[in-house]
Formats: sequence, C-alpha cells, structure tokens
Amino acid sequence: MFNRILVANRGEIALRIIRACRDLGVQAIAVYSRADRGAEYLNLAHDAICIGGESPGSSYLNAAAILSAAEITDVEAVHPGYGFLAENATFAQMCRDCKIEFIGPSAESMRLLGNKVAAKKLAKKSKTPCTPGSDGPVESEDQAVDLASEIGYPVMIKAAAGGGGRGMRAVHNEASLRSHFRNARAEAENAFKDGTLYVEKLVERPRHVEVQLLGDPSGHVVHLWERDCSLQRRNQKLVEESPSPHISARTRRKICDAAVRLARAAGYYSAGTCEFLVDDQENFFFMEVNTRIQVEHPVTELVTGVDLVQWQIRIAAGEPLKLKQEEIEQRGAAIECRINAESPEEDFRPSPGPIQHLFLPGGPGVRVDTHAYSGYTVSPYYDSMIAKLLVHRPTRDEAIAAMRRALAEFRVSPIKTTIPLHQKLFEHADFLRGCVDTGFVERTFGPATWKPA
Amino acid sequence: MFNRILVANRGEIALRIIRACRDLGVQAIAVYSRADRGAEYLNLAHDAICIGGESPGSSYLNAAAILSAAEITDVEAVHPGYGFLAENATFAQMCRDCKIEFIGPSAESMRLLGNKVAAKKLAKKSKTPCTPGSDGPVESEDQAVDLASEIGYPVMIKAAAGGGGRGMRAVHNEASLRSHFRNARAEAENAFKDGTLYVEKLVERPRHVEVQLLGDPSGHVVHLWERDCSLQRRNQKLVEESPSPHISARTRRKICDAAVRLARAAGYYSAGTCEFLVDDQENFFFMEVNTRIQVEHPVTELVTGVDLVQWQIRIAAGEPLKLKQEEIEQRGAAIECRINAESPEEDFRPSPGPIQHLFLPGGPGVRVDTHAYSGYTVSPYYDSMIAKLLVHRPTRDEAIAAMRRALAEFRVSPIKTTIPLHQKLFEHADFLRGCVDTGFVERTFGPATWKPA
Amino acid sequence: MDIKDIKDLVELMVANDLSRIEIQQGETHILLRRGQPIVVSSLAGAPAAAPPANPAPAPSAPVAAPPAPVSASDTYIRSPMVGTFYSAPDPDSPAFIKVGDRVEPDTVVCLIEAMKVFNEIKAEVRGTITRVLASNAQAVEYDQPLFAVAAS
Amino acid sequence: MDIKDIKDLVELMVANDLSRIEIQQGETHILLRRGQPIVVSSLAGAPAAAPPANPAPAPSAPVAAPPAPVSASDTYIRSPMVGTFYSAPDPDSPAFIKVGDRVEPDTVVCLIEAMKVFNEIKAEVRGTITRVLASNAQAVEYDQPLFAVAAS
Repeated sequence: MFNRILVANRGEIALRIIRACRDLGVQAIAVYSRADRGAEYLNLAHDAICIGGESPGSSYLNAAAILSAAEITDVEAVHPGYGFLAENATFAQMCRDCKIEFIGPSAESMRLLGNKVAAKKLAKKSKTPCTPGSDGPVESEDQAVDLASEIGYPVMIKAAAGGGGRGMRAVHNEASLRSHFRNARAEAENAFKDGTLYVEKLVERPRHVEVQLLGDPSGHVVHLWERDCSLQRRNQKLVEESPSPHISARTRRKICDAAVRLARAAGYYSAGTCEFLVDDQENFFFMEVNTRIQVEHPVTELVTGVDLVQWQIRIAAGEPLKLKQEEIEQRGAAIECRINAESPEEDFRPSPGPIQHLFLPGGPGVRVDTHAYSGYTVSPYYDSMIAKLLVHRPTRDEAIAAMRRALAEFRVSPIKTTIPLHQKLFEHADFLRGCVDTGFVERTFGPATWKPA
Repeated sequence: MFNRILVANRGEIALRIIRACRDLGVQAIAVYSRADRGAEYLNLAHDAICIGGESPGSSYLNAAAILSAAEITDVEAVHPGYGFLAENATFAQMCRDCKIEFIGPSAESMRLLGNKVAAKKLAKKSKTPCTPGSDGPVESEDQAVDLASEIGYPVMIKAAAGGGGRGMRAVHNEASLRSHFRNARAEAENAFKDGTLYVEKLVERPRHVEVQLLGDPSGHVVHLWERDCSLQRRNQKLVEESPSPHISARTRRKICDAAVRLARAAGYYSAGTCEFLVDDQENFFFMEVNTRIQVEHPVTELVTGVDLVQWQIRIAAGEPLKLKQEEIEQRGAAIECRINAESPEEDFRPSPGPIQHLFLPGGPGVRVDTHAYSGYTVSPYYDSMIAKLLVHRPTRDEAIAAMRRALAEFRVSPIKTTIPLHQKLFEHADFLRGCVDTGFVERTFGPATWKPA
Repeated sequence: MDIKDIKDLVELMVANDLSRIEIQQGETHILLRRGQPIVVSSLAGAPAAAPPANPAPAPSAPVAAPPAPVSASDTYIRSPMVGTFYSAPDPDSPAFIKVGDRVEPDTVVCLIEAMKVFNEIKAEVRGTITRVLASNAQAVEYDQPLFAVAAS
Repeated sequence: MDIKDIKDLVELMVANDLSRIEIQQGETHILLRRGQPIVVSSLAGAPAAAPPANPAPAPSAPVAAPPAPVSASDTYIRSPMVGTFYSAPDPDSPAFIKVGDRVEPDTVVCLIEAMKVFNEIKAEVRGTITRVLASNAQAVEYDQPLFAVAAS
C-alpha cells in the first residue's frame, strides 16, 4: 500500500478521499486554492499545500501546480476525485511519466471511453445495446437530415467529446434539426475544442440507470449493481437511488452484465460507471462510461457495504480486486440527495456566502458527506454542492420516510439551498410510485411552481 | 398504529424516539424541563410542553406532570426512553390505568425482573446459568460468612434492588466481608429504600456480554445477538460493540438461547436486554435483565439492520413481531463510543456549559446520535452524555480504523469531553486484540495516566 | 414520598442553588423554597408558549401558540404544574381575581386541574393584577405566566 | 493552450474581478493582469505557512511550519507557483538580491523550479527589500511570501 498520496481535489470529495486514506493508514496530502484556505477538512489531511488562486484554471485544473505539489511532498500517487482533472487522460499520463501513480484507469481506456463515437463502437462490439444513430461523426447538416429521416424523429444531436449537456440538442423535425445543427457544433467547438457531432434516436421519457464497476489490471471486473439517477434538472442529478425502482430483476441482471462486458472489452480497471437510458418497456441503451469515482458513489457503498474509494486506492497500489461477483449483494434501499447552495425560488441561482448555522441530520440509517460546518463560507468559484445526504433502510418506502425525516432536520442558514425542492420531490406521488423520467423535475418543478405563496 | 405519543425523556434518546415517530408517521409530543427549554430537538417534535423545573424530581421524574401533559395533549401512548421512569413499574401501571399505553413490557415482568433475587430464581428455572451464591436474601453477617466460605472467596455483596454499582462490594476474605456487609446494607437502604443484600461468587476479570431481545405479548421472542460492553469505568459503559470479540460462535449461540429462554419464562415483551458476565473459559453467568431500550441499542441496529425503537412502538400498538429468528443476521462489526461532557484529566469531572463549536464526524460507516449542536448548552442537571458515535464496517479492524478517523474529526469546544480517553482506548493493544475485562479501563487509565504531559 | 426523598430534593436545591421545587404526585403535594419567593421577570427568560383553549387539540392543531405579550416591568404568577386552568371555583361563580385586584402571597388566584385533582394556586407575591394571561379551561404548561402583577 | 483558453481565463478574471492569473504549464507560461499590480499586505490575509527546507520531507516531517513573521507595514513578493525556491542562478553565484537592495517591477529576485523548469520570478513592485523570507532550495507554496518589501 502507498505511504502517502496527494488529494488533487477540493470540498466533500477531497474529504471523502482523506477519510479513505485514514481508514487505510495512508497519509493524505491535500492541495487547496487561495479560496479554500482555512477549510476544516484540510486539517484532517496529514498536510495541506496551497497550489494556486481562486480560479480553477490556476489551481485545481492546474496540472503543473498539482504535480509540483506532488513532487515537493514526495507522494506515490494522486487521487483526482471527480471533475477538474479526473477524466483528463493527458494528466493521468503526466502523473505516470513522473513516476507518480494516477489513481484511476489507464490513460488508454480513458481516451477510448472518453470519446463517445469510439465508446459506442466498442459497446456494439461487446453486444451492449446502443441507441440507433450515426455510428460515427456526422459531417454535414444534410447527412444528419438523411440519417434522421432514416431512424425517425425525434433525434438527439450530441457532441462526440461532450458532457454536461453542452453541444446537445433534441430535435423533433427536419426544420429544427437544420436550425440546431450549426449552433450545436459551435457550442461543442467552444466547450471541448472538438466540433465533432453525431446524431442518434432520442429515447423519450428515459430513465437514467447506471452500473457501478470495479476492476483490476488483471482483467477481473465486477459490477456493484445499479443506481437510478432519473431525477435531474438540466442534466444535473438531484437524487440517486439503488436499487432502481424502474427495472425488473431480469433487466437488472442484463444491464449489469452488459456493463461488465463493455468494461472487459475496454481493458478497464479502477472504479467506473456505465450509464444507460431505459425506456418504459425496459429496453436499455448505452450512453457513456464515466472513468472516475462519481458524486453518487455512496449510494452503492450503502447497499453493497463495499468502500469504493478504498478499492480505487488499493487497486492503484497493485492489490488484486478480491471481491467475487456472487458475494456482492444489493441490500435494502439507499437514496442520496445532493444539497446545493442554490435558491429554487430564484431559478436555482447559486447562493454562496458564509454559513452561520448548520445543523446536520443524524440517527438511524443516515449518512452525511459534507465539508461544510457552522462558520464555513461557500465559495462562489466552484460548484454549489455543500452536502450529500444519504439514507439506507430495509425498503424503499422506509428509506423515503427516513429521507423526509433527515431533510426536516437539516438546517442551513442564511444561505439558500435545494432542500425545499427535495422536500417537494419526496412528497410527489410520481416519485413515491417510482415512475419518473429525466424530464420529470423540469416539467413538474419549473420556475412557475416557485411563485411566492 | 398510534396517532400520537408522548416522549417522556430528554436529550439524545428523546430525539431518537422522535426520529422513530417521524419514520412511522406518528406525531411525537416532547416534554421538557425549564433547563431544556429551546433545545433544537424539541423543534423536531410535533409539539413540546414544559412539565417542570430543572431538577429531575420536578420534571422528568415527575409522573404526575408527565401524565398531565399526556392528558392535555391527548396522546395514546408514552415512551419512557431509558433512565428516569423507564423501569418504574408503578409509572407503567399509572399510564395504563389512565388508558395511556406504556411503551415497554408489562408492569408484572418489570417488577419480577427488577428484583435481582426473583430474577435469579427465574433464571435458574429456565436453565440460565447463574453465579453460585445465596439464592435469596442474606439475613446476617454470619450467614454471609458461612456462605462465602462454602462457595469460596472472592465473593460479591449486592443489593437486591441495586443498580449502578450502589450497594455493591467485592470482598476477598472474611475480614473484609464482615467490614463491608454493614455499610453495603446502609448504602442500599439509602439508595433503594431496601436494604436486602445477597452474596454471590465474584467472577474475576469478567467480560460484560448482553443479549438484545424483542418480544410481543403473544409470546414470540427473538434475540438480536449480543453486545460486548466490557469497557466500563465505575460500572458506567464507555464503549460497546457487536459481535463480542471475546466469545466463540458456539458460546454466542448458547448465551443468546439462554436469554430467550429467560425472557419467555418471564412472559417478557417489547425490547429488553439480558446481561451476563463471561469468564476467560467462556463460562457465562446471568446478571440481570434491563426492561428498557438501552443507550447502546444502535450497535445492534447497525449489525442487524433492525430498528429497535420502531419495534417497541409497533409492539405497544399491538402489531405482531414479524421478525423470524433465522432472518436476523449479525452483519459486520459495529462499535459505539459514548462521548460525555467530562474531563478525563480531572478524574472525569463533569464539564457542562455552552458548546461554541461542534464539528460532527461523517462519511462512510459513521452514525452519530446527538441532541447537541454549535450553540447548545450542556446542562448541569442531567447526565453528561452529549453524543453517541457509532461506526459499522465489514470487520472489527476496519471498524476500529473508522472509529479512529471519526474521533479525530469530532471537535467540541470549549467544554471538555471523553474523546481523549476514547482515542487512547482505540490505540491500546489489549483492546485491539479484543481481550479486556470490566476492570481494564480503571486499571489502565486511572487518574495517574492523566498527569499533564 | 418519604423523608428520604425530601432530603434528596433539599440537597439538590442546595447543590444547584434552586430557589423552589414543587411536586404534585397523586395525593402528595410538596413545595420547597429557598431564599426569597421566586419572581421571574420576562428579562429572566422568555415566557413559556401558551397552549390553546382546547385541552385535547385535534392532531392538526398543535398545542403551541404565540406567547402571551409581556412587559419587562411586570412580574408573573406562573403555573407551578402542567394542567388545566380554571379562573373560578365553579362555572357559576365569579373569577377568583380580576384585573385591578390586590393580591397577597396567600391569595388564591385560580385552580389548576391535574390528574383529576384541583389544585388551589396562590399568588406567592404581593401586588396588583395588571393582566390575566390564561383563559378558563385552557391547558397550561409548567412555568407558564398566568397573571401579570405590578409588585408593591 | 490556445487563444480559446486565454479568452476563458480573461472572462474568469473579469467575472471574479481577479487582478492576476499566472500559469506555468510545461513549456507554456501565461501571465494575465487587470488593474494595478497585485500587492498583498498581511492585512489583506494571513500569509501562507512556510514549508521546511527539505523539498522531499520524510513522512514524519509535515510540510507545514509556523508562518514567517510579517509586519503590517510591509508588502510582499509572493510565490506565483508551487515549487522549489532558489535565491541564486547557480550554487556558485551570489543571490539575486539581498536585504537593502532596491528592486524595480522587472528585477529578477529568485528562481522557482517547478516540473524541472526554472522560472525567473520578477519583483512586480518597486521598493527596498527589508527581509528575505524563504531559504535556498526550500519548497514553497503558491502565494507564499518570499521577500518583504518597503514600497516606494
């Protein structure tokens, strides 16, 4: 096992990695930007070092600064967390070139799976169902139109290098396809410096179901069952749960096996997630593979009892993945709410600033992952998530009751949070019945619903 | 199920019961003394009502005030928590006479098991091993001496109505027996208004192992495995864990079955705990039955996944106990630390007062039950426990690592707490090897060990 | 309740510097006091919330309601127990006291019914009633202000 | 690094009112500034903790150490990057500057080695060196005070 690793991230995921290090007896070196100086979680690291200014570009996205920090603190590995450099194959290669292990998959599989077109090719090869569409880049508007009329509207325009919804367009007829094609390309150019687009059939009212994977370099790959992340707003996940209330045991098996096949085909190791869209008939279609630990990983930790972050570190340190597929059980029901410093009443405008009072929920079945505390200031420079609130109970209904209880206990002031939205979600009949799709939140809780009473 | 119950307790256990009520959809009415006015947990109840002054005698021990509160708030049942009136059979009877259900066992079994001599008789009848000794009150000093020489020294003098170590004396020869007999009786007189003493063989270097029980009035009784509470100071538990590291699987079965036999013989229902002393040869001897929910019940909730407080309420509401013995698994390892507002450096003197900063641990495998928060004032009128810190991990070693991590995260200021003692315990080889007895803490961490460095 | 309990309570008072303990248990009623009679002004702590008129509220109607208005200059006669407040000895009689009446420490100001027992509540202070803060047949908490008194 | 990145960084500066962004990435070096040159006094925020002399500390020796003493009247030349501080161009040469030397904004005051690249650090301020706060071959954090300067 490593003696010392660098935590190349901030906030709750940095704390999560520091906790895993403490549990493994590994020294964690935290890095921080000037904006995060003095944050409590830095005191839980063996040491902390300032690597840059407030802007991510000068700190958490600054590969040179992070590697310099790694050199002067003499670490053996770097954990990138999620976001920032987590899925940057070049950074992974830079680390390894400096003889510092990157805690994640190989740069090759990151590149392979990071490219949607290549990933889709691989999916087909490994018999993982994909949405019908262009099996490669669509060069021109006209080609896109021909393809669309062939597979039938509605279709989705997507950026090959895309993510977070940028460069994505749903179009329902030729006119809108033509009008959106150009600006989708421009957006992709800006966002990813790669204007390559492709077109595929739009799955209507889709559920978002993803499969958690763990693998080691020897080729041993297991799944840790699925998470349902259908509650999203503008492609940002709000609530995640396991098991998915949308799929039968039979579909669960099929979708998990498909994910494992794909990971094996990609020579994938470390932790990763294979995302699918599922329609009302439980047909599932491959979306993409995330080659990092995800925000919602604790949902899987609760139902399986497996510590995913510890395993990432173990695998990077050369430990064989000892988990056997048949030993990994999906026990009870777990749900996560992402608590963001945003004001639902003001179209989810970020609400940064000092937290004067923070009362965290606790008691039976509750897990809280947060770097915040009374006196912590939510920085405007980074994403607005201040806490992950999770519950784990024997059944989904009990988990929902426990989440209601925990949301009622959770007090943050004076900043605004998404807690009021979560409280509405956990009272809504459609969610309680477990039949929502990725458009549910925007349809049901649009700005109109937040008019001051 | 009840519509509304009264929570006749304070602090963390009141909050624990309120949480169970919320999970069950039952309205909780909290009662509070003038000292607890304004405490945050009261806001989580459906309503809260002041029943008396600071002194327990005028509030939480004031049966009349509590029943008046129950009347004016129109509740159907009262949950007594632990301590205060929880094991007061008269109070249980008063409630039921007022047509308000007492959430606990029958007054008869409370009386029966509350009396050590009667309980021991019952234990023998149900083939539960007991420590050799007087099977009834010892009338005179001389009778005690004869008995002691018959069963052999060392022997224990105990108060029949005793508890919390009062009226208890360990004596190693006739001289000390004679000298302690009289003052033990006096102490018992004062403490319990009952000077009845009995004498039994002293189990040396004993482990404290207790079995959690649940039963319903139909006579269906199950055990939820054991807890090891050998880490004590002056008979006050400091750390509890499940499974016990001291006993083999075979002993575990035997001790749990014995506890179930005894509970059946007593016609016991609701939650209860059967306490045993275990010697180095894994011989176990019945100590007593606690006819209440216990402080350390979450340890069992973590390893079994069963919500004990919810079941207490369900059983009181007439629901049959649906749990089957063979379905109750003991999964992984759970440990609890009682965090008390006491100063280990000053012989554990209570350290009440306002808490300015409280940072609670969180993350994987951590459960915190506390009524405290930044800004809460620890009252001098009641017991000094401010939080229960629990961890649940696949193995005992992992649980110990997680507890170390959580203790390091736990920050309370400016009041003193027992956290430094817990941190020493979790580094001590004997505890890590799982071989400690109930005298370990006092032998190892006596006042001498706290000299300022 | 025996002499031993009383001793314990007295120790408790001394240890914690309490000025008053009052206990009502079934038939037993115990009142212990140290130093001058307790007179809590609203400065010494916010008054208890006043329960609504209905002693058995519907599940939807919580007991708590906005606290009665109080002024710093007033002192209060507070409820020594949880129960139901009665302003008169029986429905047909006038109230024990009304605004403007002078009270002596042993003036009976109301009845509080707890556990089917009607307890006569004495003023414990000397002064003039300025406001009546509880209404007939209302459920009251321990320590809840019942009457405002201009001390004299 | 292409023009697009620069644009993003500039937007970022404007959006967040940053006065300076400096990036050293392999061969690339980018410095962006808005308004007057940044001069952070100890009033504007506590200085960073000073790492110890050993650039590769033993696991037992944490990097953090008590912060260098600073006075309110001083301003600082701070490290624009994480790396190793060198006071002279090579072991045999004298230090770039010493206490009492006057510096102009473009005076080179030290080298900081990051990723095997030696970066010349300029004063960015005009004034007289009053203290040298970093020692040769010491690991330094971003924003760490290197020299105290009496501005003029």
